[in-house]
Amino acid sequence: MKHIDLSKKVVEMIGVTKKFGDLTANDAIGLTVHQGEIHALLGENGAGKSTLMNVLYGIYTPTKGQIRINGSPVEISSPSVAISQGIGMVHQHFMLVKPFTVTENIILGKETAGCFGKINMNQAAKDVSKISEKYGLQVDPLAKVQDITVGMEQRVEILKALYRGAQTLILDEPTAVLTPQEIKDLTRIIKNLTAEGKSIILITHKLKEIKESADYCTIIRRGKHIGTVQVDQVDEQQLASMMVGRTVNFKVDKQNGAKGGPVLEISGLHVKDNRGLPALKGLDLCVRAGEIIGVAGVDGNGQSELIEAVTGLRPIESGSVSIQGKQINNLTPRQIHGRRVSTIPEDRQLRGMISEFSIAENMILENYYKPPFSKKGFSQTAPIKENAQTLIQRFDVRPDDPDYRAGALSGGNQQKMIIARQIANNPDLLIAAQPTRGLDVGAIEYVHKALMAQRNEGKAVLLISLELDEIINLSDTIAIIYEGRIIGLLQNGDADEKKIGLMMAGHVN
Amino acid sequence: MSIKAKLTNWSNSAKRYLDNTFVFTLIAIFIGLITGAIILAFAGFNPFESYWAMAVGIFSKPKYIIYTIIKATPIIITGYSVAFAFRTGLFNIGAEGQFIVGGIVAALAGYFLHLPPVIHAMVAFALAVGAAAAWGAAAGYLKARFGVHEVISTIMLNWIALYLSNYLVMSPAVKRAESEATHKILATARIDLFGVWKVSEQGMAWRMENRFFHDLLKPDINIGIIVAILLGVMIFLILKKTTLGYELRAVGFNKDAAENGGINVNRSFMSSMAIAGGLAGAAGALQVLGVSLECVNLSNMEGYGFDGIAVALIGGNTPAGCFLSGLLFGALKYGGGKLQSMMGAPREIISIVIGTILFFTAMPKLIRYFTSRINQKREEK
Amino acid sequence: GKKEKQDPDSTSQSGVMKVGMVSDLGGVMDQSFNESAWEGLLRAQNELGIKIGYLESNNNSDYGPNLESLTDAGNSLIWSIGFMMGDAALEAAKANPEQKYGIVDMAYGNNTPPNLISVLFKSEQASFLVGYIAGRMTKTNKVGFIGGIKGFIIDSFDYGFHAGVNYANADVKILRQYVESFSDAAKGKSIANQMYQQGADIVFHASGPVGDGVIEAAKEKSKWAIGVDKDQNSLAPDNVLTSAIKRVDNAIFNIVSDLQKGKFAGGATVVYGLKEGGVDIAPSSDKHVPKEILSEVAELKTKIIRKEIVIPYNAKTYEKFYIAKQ
Amino acid sequence: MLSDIGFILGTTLMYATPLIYAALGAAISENSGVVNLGLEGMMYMGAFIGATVGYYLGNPWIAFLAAGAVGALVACLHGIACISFNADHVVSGIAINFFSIGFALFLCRIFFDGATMSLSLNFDQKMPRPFNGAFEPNSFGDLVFNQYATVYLAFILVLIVWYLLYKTRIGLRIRSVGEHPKAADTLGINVSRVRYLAVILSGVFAGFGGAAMSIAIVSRFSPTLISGHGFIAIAAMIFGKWKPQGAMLACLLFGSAKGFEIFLGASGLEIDLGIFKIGMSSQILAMLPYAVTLVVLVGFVGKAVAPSAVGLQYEKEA
Ligand SMILES: Nc1ncnc2c1ncn2[C@@H]1O[C@H](COP(=O)(O)OP(=O)(O)OP(=O)(O)O)[C@@H](O)[C@H]1O
Ligand SMILES: Nc1ncnc2c1ncn2[C@@H]1O[C@H](COP(=O)(O)OP(=O)(O)OP(=O)(O)O)[C@@H](O)[C@H]1O
Ligand SMILES: [Mg+2]
Ligand SMILES: [Mg+2]
Repeated sequence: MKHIDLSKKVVEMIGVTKKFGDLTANDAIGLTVHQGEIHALLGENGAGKSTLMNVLYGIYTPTKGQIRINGSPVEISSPSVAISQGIGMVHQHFMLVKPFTVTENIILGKETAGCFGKINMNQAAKDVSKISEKYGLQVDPLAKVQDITVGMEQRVEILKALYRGAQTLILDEPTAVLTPQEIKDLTRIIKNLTAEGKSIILITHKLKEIKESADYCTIIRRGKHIGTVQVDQVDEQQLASMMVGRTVNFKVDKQNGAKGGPVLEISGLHVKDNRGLPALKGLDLCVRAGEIIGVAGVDGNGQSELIEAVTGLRPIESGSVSIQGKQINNLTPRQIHGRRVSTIPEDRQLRGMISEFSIAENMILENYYKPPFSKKGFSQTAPIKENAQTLIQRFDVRPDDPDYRAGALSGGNQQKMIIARQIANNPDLLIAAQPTRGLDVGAIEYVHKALMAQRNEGKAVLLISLELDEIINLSDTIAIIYEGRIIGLLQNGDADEKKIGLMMAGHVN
Repeated sequence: MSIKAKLTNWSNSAKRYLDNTFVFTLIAIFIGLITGAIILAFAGFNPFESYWAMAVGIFSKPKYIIYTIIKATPIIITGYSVAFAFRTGLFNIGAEGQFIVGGIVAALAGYFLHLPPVIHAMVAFALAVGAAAAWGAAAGYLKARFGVHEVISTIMLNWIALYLSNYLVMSPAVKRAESEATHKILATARIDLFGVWKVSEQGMAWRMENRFFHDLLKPDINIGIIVAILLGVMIFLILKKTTLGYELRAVGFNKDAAENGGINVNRSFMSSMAIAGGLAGAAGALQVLGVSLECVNLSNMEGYGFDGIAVALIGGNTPAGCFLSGLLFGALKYGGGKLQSMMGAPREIISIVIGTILFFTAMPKLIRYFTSRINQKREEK
Repeated sequence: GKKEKQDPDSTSQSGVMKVGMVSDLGGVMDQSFNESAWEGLLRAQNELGIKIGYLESNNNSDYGPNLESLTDAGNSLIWSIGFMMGDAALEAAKANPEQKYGIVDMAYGNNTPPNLISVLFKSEQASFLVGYIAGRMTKTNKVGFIGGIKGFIIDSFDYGFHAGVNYANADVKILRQYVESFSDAAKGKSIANQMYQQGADIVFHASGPVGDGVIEAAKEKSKWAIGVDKDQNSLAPDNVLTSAIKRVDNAIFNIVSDLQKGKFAGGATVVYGLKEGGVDIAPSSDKHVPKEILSEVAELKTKIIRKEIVIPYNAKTYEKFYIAKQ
Repeated sequence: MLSDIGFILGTTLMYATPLIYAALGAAISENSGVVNLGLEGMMYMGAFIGATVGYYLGNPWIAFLAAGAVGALVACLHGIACISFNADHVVSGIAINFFSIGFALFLCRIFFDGATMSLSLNFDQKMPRPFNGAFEPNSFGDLVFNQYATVYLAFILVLIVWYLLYKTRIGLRIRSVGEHPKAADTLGINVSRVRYLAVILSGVFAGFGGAAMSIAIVSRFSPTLISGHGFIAIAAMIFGKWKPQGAMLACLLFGSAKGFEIFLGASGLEIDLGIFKIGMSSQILAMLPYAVTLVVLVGFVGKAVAPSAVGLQYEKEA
């Protein structure tokens, strides 16, 4: 807390209310940030954290309330105003133009142009390198954003704010997609920034991170301000219960089930990525019945391609993938479902659901053509609805209305809907890719229990996640993926974060 | 031209459909007519008289209504074609060409085949629909197999269809002497009602005695509109009640998720374009079997497919919507002629009115803005 | 303009005769034969004091309803302009035996109903004359013919022109190409360009608005073009040598005028050739065509009128003509 | 032989020019995220206004600019609908086609005494041909390069648009709002303003394209002068993968296929393959440009990716 200057209130939000139609996303919330402070914002999914920050950044205009910057009231009517007030924001969903280079993304909107409006790209790239060095945020200024890792994307986002001279930096769930090393780097960067007198508002669901880096924490529940605490005076359990209004159980029960025979066997798998470059280079992996294998690794080491190859979405160049001893190389996704493989896809909105469909329609995405949902080519409304009702009950999807549009569900409930559908298929192998990305602790708890239940029922589970805690908590065996190969297997007992972290960076032993 | 974009738009409007879209469309029609009136007035025609002439010209006699329906039938169905493709994530600019293919195949089958009545008509219709479905599926195949955007392929296929049809029409075996058209289809293939009888001596004699029916029989009354209704119901059922419809809609909304769910996306593109093509082909076939009884050497596109786009869009891409907007369209086009013959006003007014209607149906937000302003004013009073 | 405005019920009350026309796809003001027909009606309006009106067609399915609309509007005579309307006009005439109709460019022979008069133009005669002029005036011994879309109407221009060129000078080579369009002016221009490039110095077109492109090419290359249907010299006064014109206006005026006098030759096909003043070369021809050639043309006209020369109008008759000449 | 090649190249340029203008317009608009299916109507209006202003004022350049201006005006309508009032881009574009085609014909009747064709410009009041007389008549150079100024301008504009889109500040902004409007918005870029600029520019180009037809290729407006050019230009733009230079190549391909078609059409309507002869009817030849386009797409052009936000409305605050 040594950098905090309590006399300088850089941001004050007073009684900020934001309504979307009838929904009150923020209800008279107050927030004060001092210079040099790291202020955490904590709350369940949909509590209103992002909304509050979007108000501060001028994306939303508040329905009521006042904002003061450095003591004087300002009306932040647009992001430009926020930028000019020294506020920078890294959004929960990155605001990057994928086909643009890192430099183009950073200078966008603040380009210096010569005659005929020409941008001197070389000069701009040099400027970017300069500030990236200054803050220790390594990026490749000329790389296209679509080709860089998530970690680098994040650094680009932070650089965008710093390039505009941000004094207060809002980070909306910055660690949700990072590896442990990257998280550590980020924490270091954040501390450096506060040492320079900048203030940080940090939104995160990870209590551990709040404990590690934040000075103050404001808790929001259902749009209401619950309280602001000094972080070193509370523990994680207290924070959690303030957030959800009840006590939360972090540990998952792991029974010692009996392991069965191999369900998924992969050997010597070679697969290319979207650009035609090798992504998997001879990957071997075996998942047995009754166990969870957790694949840990830095994003972009072939995880996505692995899932796609196994589920039939990506052609296999060589090697073999077998289910229950039978090869499934290059079968269609439907044939692979037929082999009792279910997948919780990595990007739920892109691959897991059809937003415009109702919950009921989404619940039959793999089975719509089978009886009882279809007879003689006609969809059967009653069984479809019944199926949805059963699953909604069993997996506690809210609201419990089968006709509700899936796109209108909260992220957590969307995920529950997908998990419900996949588990209802009663698979031998369940592939769960990033199953808790962006979910709050309550929802995470739910998902973890569901995965564990599958294992305990004697199913094989392949878990692919960037959340190391999740991998460690759930897996029987941890497989570390690096540059398209599994470079090591660790039994749950002898895996610790440090060891895994090193292997993820390619260090074997 | 992202279809996903279109679909999102569409689903947004679908959400509003029940409460407001119909009302918005009515308001848009109103604004369209007002715009037409202003332009008429500007050009020195009395708008009231003009619209009155149009209304009289459309509604004052039963035969006028029949003419309107006949005019509307093909564009209702090409409207379905475009709407169906839209609903499954594809933009079918190719209804024009598919219409032409359906028409020429119907004309050939109607003349060269020799079959009993009814069966002949059904066979000719089926062949035409099949050929046009294949024509549509070609675009689907090019998209599925080679990633060719259906907007490009269908535009190109339109022109190819036009010249192919002309080639066939003008080939010696097909061309009727002293004309630039195919042989008239045989009586067995015709789907018009009383078509042969009404011009026979007997028929004429009867008509001269029954003046009311004489008048009524002047338009080429045919079963097209009934087929259009059946096709509308069929599309509704396909989309809403069948497994195929589920599949096609799923691909239309989110093809990645559909693929992940095991749906064959490429096959889906082809089925969807085949159905859309078949529909447009059906429109062409009905036109030939029921109205023109021949295909002529075309010097340019006739616009059935392009009108279909407007019909589909005004109709909110639903079958019922297409049916109503197609009728409106038919009435405006037919009435536009009356405007010219009775008032001497140029019939381009009708294009302007249709354009304006379409323009304002695209902007529910603007209409909502106006209506809320009006409501406010009312409350203030 | 307002002057065309019509009151549907006025005929019987005022006793003024009304005549209407339905145009084909080109529209009334197509600067071609639809417009020529309309000019005939305008002349009738001015000189005979009748009322006139028109209806345009957007596609082939408009013909029938349009004819019906004019029938209901109480016209004494309704014109259909162009062979495309052949079926529709016939059907309307049969369905409305009391209503008089006329059609341009279409004949039904013995099947012509008594309330329908059909008018044919011997376009081949005018084409023959312009062909003759082209054959006499070419310096390169190469001329061109550009047709819109092949068909029997354009054939009469095509073969008439061929015959004329050949008659003037059998050594002249004739380039021939079809545009497959009546609208693609750019294509007409390219084809003409190619013909000029290949050495043709005179190109005759029978291709509607595509001809704009042909005449444009003539202007750019300073060559000759020959216009069609109307006197097209005004489009390019220095480059349109002559035009094969079709006096649809005369035919229409004459028949309307007869009708006013109570004469109506229904059930017959009236042929408008050189003799009847139905076709001719454009009056502006004397601007560029030398006097002696014009007098040769005048002689030819007499011969044609006397049937000493019979002009071919399709492949078959052309062959015969060719043989006869040998 | 050489002169045949010259003829085909010359025809290619002539045919491609109006398409290039419109395709450039399509590229700018779509790069900013707005689908513009109204190009056909804008070309129509441009062709009409170009010919009319040219006829009455006698200056081709004023006519050309007026055509651009009227294109911009129509495009403004599209902008108001799509950008300010969240209209569906496709619907608005199709509406604009109906509207402008009707309106152009309507105005034409007013200006030209009831006719739907304008009167011809004087030959010396058309677009100039900068290299007229620089080459022997009918020589290769003459056939290829003796083109109207609009042809050269089209290629210069391709270069300018390429520069604008990929080298300048406003280009970066146009592309950013087409890819990720929200990202641009969070950086203080006025998404609506940039999109208006792009859409209006696309209208200007479409207007130019129309005028390139009515005051250069021919010298008057007629109702069938623009028939499907706008749509072919959109196809060319997609074919060219949303890039101005790609769109230009697609237009040239299309134009050269037309050139070939006409060339083959003159050479006796028969192709002698040694063993047997194929009679090439002119209808079959007329399919050539369209078939070639499809074949090239299938054979040589990979999948193209549209700007991510194309066709999507951007609402600042839901
Ligand atoms: N643009 C919007 N229109 C309508 N409702 C919205 C909008 N943005 C957010 N909401 C609603 O406001 C509430 C608060 O959302 P917000 O995104 O601020 O939550 P959050 O705390 O950031 O959640 P998460 O942890 O999932 O990111 C939610 O119920 C959400 O559905
Ligand atoms: N959103 C926009 N829409 C349209 N044109 C724009 C937009 N932004 C900038 N321009 C054009 O670019 C030129 C430069 O504008 P800008 O406001 O970026 O300059 P600046 O204020 O000097 O730059 P900076 O934002 O880096 O301070 C302006 O003259 C304007 O014409
Ligand atoms: Mg959030
Ligand atoms: Mg600025």
